[in-house]
Amino acid sequence: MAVDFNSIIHVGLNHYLILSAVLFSIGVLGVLMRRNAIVILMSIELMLNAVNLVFVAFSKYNQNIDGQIMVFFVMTIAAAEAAVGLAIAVAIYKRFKEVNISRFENLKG
Amino acid sequence: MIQQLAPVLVLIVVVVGFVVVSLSLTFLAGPKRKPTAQKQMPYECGIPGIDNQTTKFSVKFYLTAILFILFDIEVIFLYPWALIYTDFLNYGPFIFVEMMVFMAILTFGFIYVWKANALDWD
Amino acid sequence: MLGITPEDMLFHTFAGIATIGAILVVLVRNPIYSALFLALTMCVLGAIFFTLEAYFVSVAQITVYAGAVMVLFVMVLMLFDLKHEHEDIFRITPLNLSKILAVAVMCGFLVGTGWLAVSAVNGNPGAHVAPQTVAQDLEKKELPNELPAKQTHINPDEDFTNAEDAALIDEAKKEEVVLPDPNVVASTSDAEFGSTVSLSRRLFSKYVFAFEAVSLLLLVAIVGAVALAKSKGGTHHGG
Amino acid sequence: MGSGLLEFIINTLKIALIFVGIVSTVPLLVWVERRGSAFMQNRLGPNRVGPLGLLQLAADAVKFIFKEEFIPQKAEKVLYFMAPGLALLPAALTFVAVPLSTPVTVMGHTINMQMADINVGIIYIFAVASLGVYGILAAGWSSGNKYSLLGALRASSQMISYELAMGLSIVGILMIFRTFSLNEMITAQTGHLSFIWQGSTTTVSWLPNWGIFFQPVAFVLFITSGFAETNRLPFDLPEGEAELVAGYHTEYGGFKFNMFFMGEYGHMITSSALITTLFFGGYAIPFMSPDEVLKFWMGHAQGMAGLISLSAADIASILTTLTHLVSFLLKTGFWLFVYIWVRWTLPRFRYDQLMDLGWKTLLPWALANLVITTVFMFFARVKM
Repeated sequence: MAVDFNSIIHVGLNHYLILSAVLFSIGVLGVLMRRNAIVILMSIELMLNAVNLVFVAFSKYNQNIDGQIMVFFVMTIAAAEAAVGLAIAVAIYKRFKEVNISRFENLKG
Repeated sequence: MIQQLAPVLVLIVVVVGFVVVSLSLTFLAGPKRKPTAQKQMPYECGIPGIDNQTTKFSVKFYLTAILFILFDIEVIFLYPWALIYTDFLNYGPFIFVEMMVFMAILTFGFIYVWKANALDWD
Repeated sequence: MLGITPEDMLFHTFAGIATIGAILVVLVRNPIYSALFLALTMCVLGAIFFTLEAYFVSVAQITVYAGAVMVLFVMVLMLFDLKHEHEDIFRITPLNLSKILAVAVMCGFLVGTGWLAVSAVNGNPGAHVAPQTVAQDLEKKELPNELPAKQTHINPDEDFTNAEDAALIDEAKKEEVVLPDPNVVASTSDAEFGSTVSLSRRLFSKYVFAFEAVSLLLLVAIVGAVALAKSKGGTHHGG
Repeated sequence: MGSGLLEFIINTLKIALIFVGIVSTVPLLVWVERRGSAFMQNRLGPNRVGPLGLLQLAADAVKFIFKEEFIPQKAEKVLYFMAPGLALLPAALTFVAVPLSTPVTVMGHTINMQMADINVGIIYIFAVASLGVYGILAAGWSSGNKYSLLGALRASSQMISYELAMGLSIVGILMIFRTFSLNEMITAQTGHLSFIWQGSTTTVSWLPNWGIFFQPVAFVLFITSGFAETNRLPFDLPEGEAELVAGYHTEYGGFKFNMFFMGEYGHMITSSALITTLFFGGYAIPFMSPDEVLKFWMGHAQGMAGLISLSAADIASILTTLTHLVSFLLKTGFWLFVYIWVRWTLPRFRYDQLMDLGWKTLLPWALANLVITTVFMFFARVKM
């Protein structure tokens, strides 16, 4: 089918969905590939940001403000998760001098 | 929307241009000297550094940052509330009670942090 | 022919920077550089929110994410000082390849569902959706996500003035205190879409329970973080 | 498209002009600081180069250019060079939303004397100011010196603690003005002090309608955390202690060091501009609204219309803009002088005193001020 540049250039709802899908996939890739616990937490933050983008994009294209309010609650959860997650990571680092998750198997009970 | 964002982007370009030009200017104009060993050492008033770069870190720095995040969320919820507070007072005390409960719970958290002397700097 | 409006140019540059930043977050070896790239990505997402006319959300995103959460990440990474820890991430092993393949398939699904969702909304597959058309289409077509009949009579911008409250306002009007017209917001910035006032009207009337739950969540996080920080793992065992 | 382009060019010129204005006021501030502190300690201060030492600044700038480019051996090359830019960028970006004066209409074009009238003005400034921490952290970590890392961590944890108190202190102001945009705040602060008390408007004729009379406690909190945000004395401990030598910018020299100071002075200019806009009526002349000033100049403009080719209306609007610009610069200049004056009078805090002040005094005071304002407005129905 002929590629009409018009729909690629003019920004519509599709563009925001594709951008957030790409960001979400990069976040998932980060979680799967990286060994460092802190970078895994960062990739989760990236995935949550991609979700925020979808919320705001649909909030604009449906002219309904609820999407933007959802972004606040996602932000709160992400911030609380990052805060407690990093506190745990620091406690582990101090105890085992190690942040590489592959060596966490020896966390005996 | 575009009138508000365009000046910010133009200013970013101007500032980055200014930084790059001034750094490259010093790079070109400055005298080129062979870096001697003494100069390269981290500056410690002349006494050679003892242990390597890792410092014995204290808990307090990142605990302050964590508490900052959690109280920053409270500030972000306070901003929109402040805008509509006086207007919605006419519909009764609901908007007042709502925020007082929110503030009470978080002030309780702050008092807990204070009493658990997480804020005392050793 | 290709009448590119400034808004489109803006979006394409921001999207490019955000994607490259996100890729570098995963690819860069030194975690501190990946944290700085993530902060850059979050600032650019804040700018994208600004182009989506979500003004307060974009500023909140920059303050909370880029200004607080990422500062904590950078500070913790600096405290760790992981000079020695250099993992080579992308060794070409069957496990890594299968992971990348799985993520690629997932991304394809996401983009596909997005495409179908948008085209379902306005009837022709793959059609480009301009902002206004979706809103008008919703009115025209009886779509499943149409609000149930009972709810539609509440105008989204006047949550306080549904039927039960109308009596209260009429009665209040009898007193000498002149009530401001609920639609006309006192400050000059009227309650058009995306302005902070319309956002906070809805936040503090319809989502009150979630708002109070947020304070409990924050309280739990505060107590948890303080307890973890004072855990025996601390360097000075004075506790 | 033509007028759009012309508009764009005019705006870009305005932005470049305002940025050059900031970059040139920084050396002026340095000069005022060195001579002001000299007079406070009854010594002379720089007066060799040029009249009253004014050219001393140009001499310093040129000297910085010709300094040797020096990179410490253990430094992270890339971040070491990016850190000054990271410190300067947020400082410059915060000035975008500050309204300098009333819009001027010349030959049909209206140019508003503000880089961008952002409708979420005040929290945009706080958002960008909170990004200033990255410059400090990057500088401290990338210069490879463990004392500069410690200095950077101390400076950044001090900045974020006081950012909290600053954010909370302005909520009272937002409740009263019910807007984020700084222009609307200024228009709300014109004329005589008047507020609605239990439905009836009472005006105090001998006081201007400034924000400080509505929120005095918020003013005290805002100015204290303003000092701490810019790492100025008495809060400049990260650079001041003996073993930290110069804190996070120990390993920097030449123009890179100068850029950190530009960032600090940029934050200083922005926070004094904020103090005038939030609490002292911004560019508005006390007791007179901008339209009255325009009418005043309209009267006088008839005489001058003959001399210059512009029409009377243009002259009047130019003169009003100039008067408001002068009033804005006077007020901000006064608060900049207060910054410098306090630096040379108050001793430096110890680090735990400093953090205790931030968390255990300013924050409870900000919360208490907020609750009291809320309860007060709940009962008194006080409105602007």
